[in-house]
Amino acid sequence: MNRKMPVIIWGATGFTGGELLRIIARHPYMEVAGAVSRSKAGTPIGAIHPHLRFAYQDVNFISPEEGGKIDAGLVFLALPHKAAAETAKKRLSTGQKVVDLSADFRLRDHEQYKRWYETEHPCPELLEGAVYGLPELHRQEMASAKLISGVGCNATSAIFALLPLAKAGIIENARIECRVGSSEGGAEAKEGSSHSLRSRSLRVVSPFLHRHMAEVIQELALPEENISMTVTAVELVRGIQCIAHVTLNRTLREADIWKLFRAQWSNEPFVSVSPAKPAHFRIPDPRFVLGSNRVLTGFALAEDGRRVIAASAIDNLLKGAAGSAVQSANIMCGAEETAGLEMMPLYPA
Amino acid sequence: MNRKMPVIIWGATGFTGGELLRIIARHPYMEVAGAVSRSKAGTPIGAIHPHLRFAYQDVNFISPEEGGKIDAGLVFLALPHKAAAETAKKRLSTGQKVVDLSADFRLRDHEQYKRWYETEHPCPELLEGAVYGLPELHRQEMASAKLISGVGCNATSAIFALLPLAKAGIIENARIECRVGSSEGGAEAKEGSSHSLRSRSLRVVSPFLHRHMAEVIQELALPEENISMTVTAVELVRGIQCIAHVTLNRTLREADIWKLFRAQWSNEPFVSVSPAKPAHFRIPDPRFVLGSNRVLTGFALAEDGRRVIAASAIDNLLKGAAGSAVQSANIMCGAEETAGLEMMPLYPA
Amino acid sequence: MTATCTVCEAQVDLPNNCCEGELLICGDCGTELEVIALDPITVEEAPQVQEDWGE
Repeated sequence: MNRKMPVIIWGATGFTGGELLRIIARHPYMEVAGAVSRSKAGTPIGAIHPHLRFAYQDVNFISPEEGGKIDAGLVFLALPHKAAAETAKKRLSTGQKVVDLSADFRLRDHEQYKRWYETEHPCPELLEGAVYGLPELHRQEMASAKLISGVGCNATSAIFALLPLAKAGIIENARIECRVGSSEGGAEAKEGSSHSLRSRSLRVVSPFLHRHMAEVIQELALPEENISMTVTAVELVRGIQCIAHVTLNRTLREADIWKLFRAQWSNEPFVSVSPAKPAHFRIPDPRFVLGSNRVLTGFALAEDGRRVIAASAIDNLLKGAAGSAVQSANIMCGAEETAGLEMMPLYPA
Repeated sequence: MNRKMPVIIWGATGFTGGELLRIIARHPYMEVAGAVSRSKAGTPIGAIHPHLRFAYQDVNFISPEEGGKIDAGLVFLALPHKAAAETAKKRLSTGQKVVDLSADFRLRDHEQYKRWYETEHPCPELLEGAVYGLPELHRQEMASAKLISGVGCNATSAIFALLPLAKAGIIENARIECRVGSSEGGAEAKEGSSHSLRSRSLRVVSPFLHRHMAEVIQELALPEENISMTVTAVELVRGIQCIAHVTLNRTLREADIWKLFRAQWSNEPFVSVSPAKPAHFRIPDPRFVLGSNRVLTGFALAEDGRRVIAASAIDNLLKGAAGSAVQSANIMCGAEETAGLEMMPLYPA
Repeated sequence: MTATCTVCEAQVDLPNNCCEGELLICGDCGTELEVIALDPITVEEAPQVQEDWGE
């Protein structure tokens, strides 16, 4: 791969679109051949993403029509649900590979899509060939895929917290708690997202159900009645801390769980298991992965050997969205998985 | 440069030490051969810098005695004032090149050092050969230097705000204001730095005088009586916004000042001049350079053609400390100046 | 020579001239271990002064 591969980003004005522009500006094998935005066509990228002005000097957003004409083997879709599926269908029909950051191709069962996203899936026939966008779970299928889905950021954090225990079939039930930053809400101004109303809040946005649960149920094969997902908006812009209050279906020793975590994560390029000591670092804090594609995961076992806190920390715009998307695209295009994704966490910040 | 050059960091437990470890972990030509800390020798680096644990697995801090024995051509000193000078003297005597992040070699005149830092300079004979650590001002001398000083973070922001106007000799006076983050205070717990007391504060820590002024006076050749430096601690961890309220000694048009800014900065790899429009981006905000070695600078001219706001925004731990140190080291070792320093700004964050 | 970490049962390498009372850090779980005996090799979790980062 000497010349860089041209890629196009559809929906490049949002936070995940901006994050894709940011990553690809420093990617060794990819370069942005077009940043599509219906509403902002003709506007300089730096006017919407001021931190990127220097890296996209004299580059404007382009219209979907212009975007459709550019010869690029890979497209990233950072579009709202439903619009993404329709665009994906067109792009695939022209032979382009697609990484879609929306929810449209995450759920294999279009009935579940209808239930959680309250709308008919526009092209259920594409679901069969789509691969769920988490490389740590599906890197083999990704290598030959044409369509890779996005990942829900809350779902991603829950999967990284629970996977070793779920795979061992030892979860009786789990009360999953995600503490999240404001950037999850996206760039558009919404009523509750004004700084005065959002800052310093501890806003429980979903007591039991969150649509990202559907991905946790699907990917971890956990029965829905055994889990719940509570999401609390906290004083963060980026970052998710997932704390799952798990009850095991048997009694285990701490070392048994360490073995499960080690076996699952020791060879993963982006995942680290938090140390047991010092104790205040045991349950992962997203501060320590801010700005990186890294995942911290860890656990604590109660004296009774049955109650566990299984936890994870990610940057929701990176590992929870654009980072996993580029990681998946690397695999799909035969590049090494970590290409362009080795930024170091920024701390303190 | 195929094999990476071993470097040693003295004082590696503080925020700037951690930032050096963080940058060099991804530097194409340098690698850390030793992280020296008298107090934490034998402790894993990840126990002090949790965000770096994955990058320095099984690596501990070493004692000054061990550090002194390692064969490395370059050392970074992130030590308190005075201790830095003594260590620099020893290191230089063994033939090592030194980039010292402390204030000990910033001021050419040891009388000024005594005035602002209230202590005798331990080795004034070294001041002659030291180069002030801002590449944008001294890259030629750096190429052949053996000892390069650090830069005061507030001084750096003021220099980037004022340089074009100072060089043109058109500053009558300047009331320099720096709005700063908490990480300037360093890692040690101090009374005023506990979160409850520091968060949400607008704490004017120095109404008129700040010791970083000495560098501004020296590097911009501005008479002391014509400037003042007010530092306000604001709700930031990283970041400095410098706003200099300048009165010109003549009347100018906006275009005249654009020419000065363009001439000064257009070929600098890390500096961008903020656009005039949209207006809310005209005066630089450190949010747009967070986590990068970049500088944003800009200005606004009042109707009267004499009053100017000249401004800049930097990340105090990067361009204001460790970033400029690595940039200077790149030049001193004959590598390209931007090596290992092209991280993209993290926004929103 | 290796010892088994008492917390996570990872194998911890002992430095060759290791002596009783020596402190080791388990690379996997970060626990500080104290060498109690060399024959057979036994280690225990070393009492660690817990910095107070609590609220």
